Amino acid sequence: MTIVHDSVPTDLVGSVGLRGPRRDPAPLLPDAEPLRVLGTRAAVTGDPDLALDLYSRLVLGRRFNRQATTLTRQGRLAVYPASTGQEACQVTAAMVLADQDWLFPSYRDTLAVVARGVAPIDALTLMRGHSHCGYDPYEHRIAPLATPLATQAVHAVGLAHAARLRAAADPRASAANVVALALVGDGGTSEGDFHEALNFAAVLRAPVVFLVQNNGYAISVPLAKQTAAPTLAHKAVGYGMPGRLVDGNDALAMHQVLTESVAHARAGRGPVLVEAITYRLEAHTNADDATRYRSAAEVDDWRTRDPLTRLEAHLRAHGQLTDATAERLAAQAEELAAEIRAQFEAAPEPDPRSLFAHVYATPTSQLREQAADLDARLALDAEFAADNSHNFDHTDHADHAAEGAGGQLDRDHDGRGDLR
Amino acid sequence: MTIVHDSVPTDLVGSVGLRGPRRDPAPLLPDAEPLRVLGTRAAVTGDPDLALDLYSRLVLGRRFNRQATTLTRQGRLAVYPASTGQEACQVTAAMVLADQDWLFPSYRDTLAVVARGVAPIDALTLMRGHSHCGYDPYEHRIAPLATPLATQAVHAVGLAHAARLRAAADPRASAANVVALALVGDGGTSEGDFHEALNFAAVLRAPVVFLVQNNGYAISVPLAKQTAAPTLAHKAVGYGMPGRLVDGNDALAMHQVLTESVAHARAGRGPVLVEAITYRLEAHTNADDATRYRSAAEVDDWRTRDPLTRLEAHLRAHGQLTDATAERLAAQAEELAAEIRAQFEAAPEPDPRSLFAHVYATPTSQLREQAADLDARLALDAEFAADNSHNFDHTDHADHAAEGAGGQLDRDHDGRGDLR
Amino acid sequence: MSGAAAVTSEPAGTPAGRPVGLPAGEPAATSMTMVKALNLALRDSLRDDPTVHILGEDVGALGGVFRVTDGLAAEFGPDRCLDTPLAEAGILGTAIGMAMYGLRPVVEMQFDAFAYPAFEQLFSHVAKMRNRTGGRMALPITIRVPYGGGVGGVEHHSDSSEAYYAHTPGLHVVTPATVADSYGLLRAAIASDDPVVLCEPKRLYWTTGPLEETAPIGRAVVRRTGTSATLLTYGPSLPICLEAARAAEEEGFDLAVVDLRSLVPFDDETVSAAVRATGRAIVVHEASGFGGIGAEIAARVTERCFHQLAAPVLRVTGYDIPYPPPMLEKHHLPSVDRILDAVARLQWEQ
Amino acid sequence: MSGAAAVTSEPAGTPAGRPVGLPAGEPAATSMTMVKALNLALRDSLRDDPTVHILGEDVGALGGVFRVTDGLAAEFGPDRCLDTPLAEAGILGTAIGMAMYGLRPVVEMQFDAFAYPAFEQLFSHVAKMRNRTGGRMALPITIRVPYGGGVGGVEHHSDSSEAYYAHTPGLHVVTPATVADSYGLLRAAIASDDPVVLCEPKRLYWTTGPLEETAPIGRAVVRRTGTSATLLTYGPSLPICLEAARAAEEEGFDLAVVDLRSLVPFDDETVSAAVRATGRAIVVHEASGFGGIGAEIAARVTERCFHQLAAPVLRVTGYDIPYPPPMLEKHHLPSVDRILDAVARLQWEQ
Ligand SMILES: Cc1ncc(C[n+]2csc(CCOP(=O)(O)OP(=O)(O)O)c2C)c(N)n1
Ligand SMILES: Cc1ncc(C[n+]2csc(CCOP(=O)(O)OP(=O)(O)O)c2C)c(N)n1
Ligand SMILES: [Mg+2]
Ligand SMILES: [Mg+2]
Repeated sequence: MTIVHDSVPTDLVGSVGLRGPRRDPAPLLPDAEPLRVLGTRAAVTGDPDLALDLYSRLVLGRRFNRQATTLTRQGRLAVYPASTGQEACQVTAAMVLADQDWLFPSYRDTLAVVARGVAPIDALTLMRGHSHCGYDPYEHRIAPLATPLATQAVHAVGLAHAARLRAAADPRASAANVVALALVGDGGTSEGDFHEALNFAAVLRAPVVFLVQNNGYAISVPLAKQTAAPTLAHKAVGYGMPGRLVDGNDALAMHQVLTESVAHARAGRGPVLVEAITYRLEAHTNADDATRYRSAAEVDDWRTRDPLTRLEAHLRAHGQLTDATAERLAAQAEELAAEIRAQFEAAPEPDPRSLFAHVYATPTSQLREQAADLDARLALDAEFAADNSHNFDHTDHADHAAEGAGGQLDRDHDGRGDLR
Repeated sequence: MTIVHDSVPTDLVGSVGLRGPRRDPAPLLPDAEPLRVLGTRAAVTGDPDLALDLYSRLVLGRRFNRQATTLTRQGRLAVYPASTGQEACQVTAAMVLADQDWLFPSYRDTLAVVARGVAPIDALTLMRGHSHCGYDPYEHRIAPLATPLATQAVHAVGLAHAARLRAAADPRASAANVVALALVGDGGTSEGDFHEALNFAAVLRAPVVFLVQNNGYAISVPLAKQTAAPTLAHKAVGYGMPGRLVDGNDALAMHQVLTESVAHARAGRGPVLVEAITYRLEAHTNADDATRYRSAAEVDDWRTRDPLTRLEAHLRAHGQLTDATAERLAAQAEELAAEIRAQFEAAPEPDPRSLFAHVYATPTSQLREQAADLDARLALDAEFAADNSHNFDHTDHADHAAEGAGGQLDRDHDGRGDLR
Repeated sequence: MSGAAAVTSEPAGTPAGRPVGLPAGEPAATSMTMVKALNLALRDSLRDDPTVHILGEDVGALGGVFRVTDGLAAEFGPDRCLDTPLAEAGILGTAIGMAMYGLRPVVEMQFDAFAYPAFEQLFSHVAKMRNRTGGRMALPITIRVPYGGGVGGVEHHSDSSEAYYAHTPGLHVVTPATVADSYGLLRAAIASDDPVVLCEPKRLYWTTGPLEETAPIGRAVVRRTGTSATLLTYGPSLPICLEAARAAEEEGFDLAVVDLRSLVPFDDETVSAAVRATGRAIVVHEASGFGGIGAEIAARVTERCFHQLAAPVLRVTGYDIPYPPPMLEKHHLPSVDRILDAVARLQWEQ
Repeated sequence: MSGAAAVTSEPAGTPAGRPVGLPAGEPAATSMTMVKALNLALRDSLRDDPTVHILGEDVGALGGVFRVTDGLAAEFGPDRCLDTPLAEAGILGTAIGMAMYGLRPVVEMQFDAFAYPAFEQLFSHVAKMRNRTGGRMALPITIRVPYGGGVGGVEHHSDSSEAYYAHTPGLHVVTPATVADSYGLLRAAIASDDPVVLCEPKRLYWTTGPLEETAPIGRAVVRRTGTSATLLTYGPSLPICLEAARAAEEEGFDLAVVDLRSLVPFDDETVSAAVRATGRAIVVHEASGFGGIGAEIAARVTERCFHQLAAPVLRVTGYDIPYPPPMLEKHHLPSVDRILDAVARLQWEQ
């Protein structure tokens, strides 16, 4: 069995020629309105356990965002792009994936990474400035957080394609039916890589779900300057995949659409593009000053659509959330926050010798020379530090270069470059 | 008056939020069938002069393609990517533009360049291997033929945007209402630059017409491996611009759709994406062996839809083409071919000293040193050639490097790299 | 000839003679940050030349992530300072089209590593257009690239990419190390009829200094004379080299320091003279050493000054590794100690 | 640990001991073109290792525009040799994802200049992934880039882009100059657990030679010994250097010629020894000289061999201009005459 032959959609109604569309575009177009479950009958008839489960994850997620933001103020994180307000997207993205599936997060998606099981300290290693990726991608089946926008969407296609190839080569392999979920922002959809990813996925019929968290802004740039499309979900038709539009602040709707999309991909029916309409309630990162580009009124308006309060209101209205449960959840959230703080206390410094260890499988002779140079320098520094341990007044040339770096973290943050 | 404020489409029905699509997608979607005029009532009731004019241009265009292909066989062109079979696209692309408009051709569009008034020898300078762009872009308002695929589509957006900016700054300027027409192939639509060009154009509401000549192949790769979209024109909706589908081998239909699209752009209503369904009857270039990837039967099938024979049949059927006219056109075509051959006979060799003249406005000191080095070498060569003019047997080291190059042009062409 | 062509071939508006960028009355030597100086250079260019247009990500209301375009959209309107969609090839490609029509676009790449998506447009068009068209079509585009490390940026925010630019014929590549030069070089870049990549050392963005004159593209400047050996450096490493020179005094070495400013065109005259004067030289830069611009400098200095050299030209550069995470970057960056070590290795005991 | 991870960390299939790529019975020294040798290397790799997958533009039915993948889709099926959509970042990004899942993708970039759209994926991910993940995620990707001129290619078809790759830590960069090495280096690249950029000299595609062994990544080879001076070169310029060495004999010079083969890792040992043996050296390559790899070679050779050098290391390279049109390329390319001129400038009359 070959995958590539398989990739020509069975619903093609003709080949290139003068016969018009090769497939009917209608089923690919998103609904006119974003899917909502909260406030509809479906919310009432749906599984109450799921709703409560989602709510508890939102509570933890919110607390995670708050703790991380606090850590930036303490200078313990170099930077943190909070997903506050987008927790419904983050936690459902992690929930709907099976164990063998892969998540391709972007730099704002630390919470999704934690929700899939990575220890907070490891998920935040990048933001700490400690090392580039603090977790083992293979242990959790999560690619490193991607900073260059939309690049990870292409990787998701390649991985999903490879999984199909390997499953085809050995149908009994446990790797069968892997789905990749790629997270992209509304701004990221403008990058060429986004386009190439969607096109490759559709042509290869790769099992990928592209979830665009449309939070209305790319740093300061509002959606209206990013695209003139009816919706971002409408882009799907241009690739021949279905586009779905969903209320990203409705955890029940998010869960439903992502579950359906993952099932679609897993069934071999090709990729799906999901646009979740949401809002980032905090600034772009702690280094950003959001008042420069949006009004307090706009933010306040979106606070009324906070995914937590909406789900909480629903649960309370239907007697599915008692004060006791709410208190228990709040306590769990505090535990999580305390655990994060403890992990930060205990976290070791990075070892400078690691700089040369993983450039190649085996260091080149040039790197060995350079590593030796650094080793010698470190040894000298250690000696010097020992000699001077009682004297804090000395001029340590070797530390000079670090001053700039360390210095930055303490300064006023507006205009520090939003280092994400 | 500012352009950028102006760029938010007036038909937006809301801003980002939970209010669903910001504009109605329906008018952006292409028709289900490619527009055809030939064989419909419109062809009969249309302007017979236009039809005959189009036909005469097709005849000249076809002869141009044939002559250029012959020049490759004689080694007088390094390479030629023929547009044989696509002449209806090529000549209408040039025809529908006003004097102030700009054409952004891709490497297969030499014919469109000639149709807009560039002397054949200048349009073919690139393919001769003489110099990179043989015409003055400002004289003809034609960008250099672009080889890196889809890159020129972005330039078209920038130029059209700049023209609007300058017209806004000085409304009486003659530069007002410039339209840019960018030519892209079906393969080129997969590049990230295509995506970015369409998005920028739509967001800036730039007056650009993107014409995709879908000839079914990107070198050897058929459309079905290039995209899974219903049609390429469906991509338009994802950018918020109208998509149009047209029979690219129907010159009347091409003329109509491009005229309408240019008018749309010129009126300030933003960009348009046009997909013309056509076929390249020859190999990708003279260096290509098309039998490796498509059948003779397929090519023969498309010969029955040749844009020339279709328009000729229509004209003959309605008594609009007499034998006398046909003979006159054939004679004109032979004149064109003879003129091209004469231009090639008379064309001078390039001057090696030009290599350093146009790297910067003023050569750097480094380039002046290098130019002096080459000058000295050329002087020595000239001396040496004079001394040895009676002796063809000498070993001229300086010419060694050229052997490889010259040699390539004479060899069997299959697999020579399709140097486009 | 169209109107556009005429504009392109007109001499570019060069900065006028008045005290640059300062409100009337302010003393000419007012000290300001590099960010502010760059901002003033943009403002003065927008004011002096109506064909100047800024475009990039977040350059409008936000004023850029480093605030270099602060206030410009408000003052000159969104047409002159345009927030684009998030796509670097789109930004640079659009700038190319604008330049074709006679404008002078100034493009901001948000960070070094985010310029990479624009490399095809840069290498295949920006660098080559004048040459491709036999001199008929110039692209007077300025590409501003905040570069280098030392600011605690996470991965992809601290690359030193100048060698890629400098190896590409058709581009000018300049990099200021002082506030004065940041103003001067940016104005000169915008006024140039050639495309110029302005590599802005982000670790020096918040250094302060006086604003004086324009800086010519193509001229290095001797920042410190000396007799023992010559440090050749640029951009973010200049302050380190000056500090190393001061520290070396204690050890009895008198180091000259040359600030290259312009990588392309390269100022062979100034550099060779400075190296000949001491007979020893060290190139210092942040970028990885292998295939870095320091190699070019060492090679060409050696070609030109071979018999005046008492020791090989040494290099103190970033290691040949991906840029490290913030907590480790101090080990990677050239430091005073590493420079002093190199000085010690300059074969004094021959 | 997932299955994918296990596969990634398994030792790569190294070429087996049998006569490489030849049908049983054929003599081992059969002469063939470089295109054919590369084709055989791919075929043998596909056959020996089920995780090897080829992807690129036109690599399927057409067999690539240079026919390097001829017959592979037919023999191994479209899954193993995939015609992709026309988008280089998409191709390389997809290969990254495939490598993450334990495959060994071999990517064909159709021409040098058409690799530029993939530079963000290359610089920010391919080169860095192992480092970013603390060694946990390797990307054993081979990137084949036909490069250089001399084949009459129109603009954008003759760039020499090796310096961009070589300056990017995390990539290996190799380039064969002989048919034997083309087979050996491609097999070694595919077997490597690191990403390897294989720069294939297109002007040598149709040269013929015997097919022998595998070539190790990281080792230069002395192609000709000599006593007067050492030519350091690689890829497309090796035949010119060998011819120059023969021509120099007439003028009384005995030139050594070193074929670097591997730009990264660089074989300092072989190169320094060869230069010390003669005391004079010239680097020859097609790429523009400024910031080219020749600068690195000149700089590091000088650092290591300073006191054995009787003259500065000279460079014979392409000029600092965009690659010329076919009718003029002979003037740009290093030629025997230009090399002999450089030899004459090696200060013989000290
Ligand atoms: C290729 C690239 N260009 C620019 C940046 C700088 N940058 C980081 S985040 C960001 C905005 C992203 O917006 P969006 O995709 O909407 O995601 P959000 O921040 O809203 O989650 C920008 C421009 C980058 N990381 N990568
Ligand atoms: C960026 C880039 N990648 C690859 C190529 C090599 N190439 C030249 S033409 C071609 C196929 C183009 O197909 P299409 O866009 O359909 O145009 P057509 O040849 O059919 O006119 C390819 C792959 C190129 N010129 N530019
Ligand atoms: Mg966003
Ligand atoms: Mg095509």
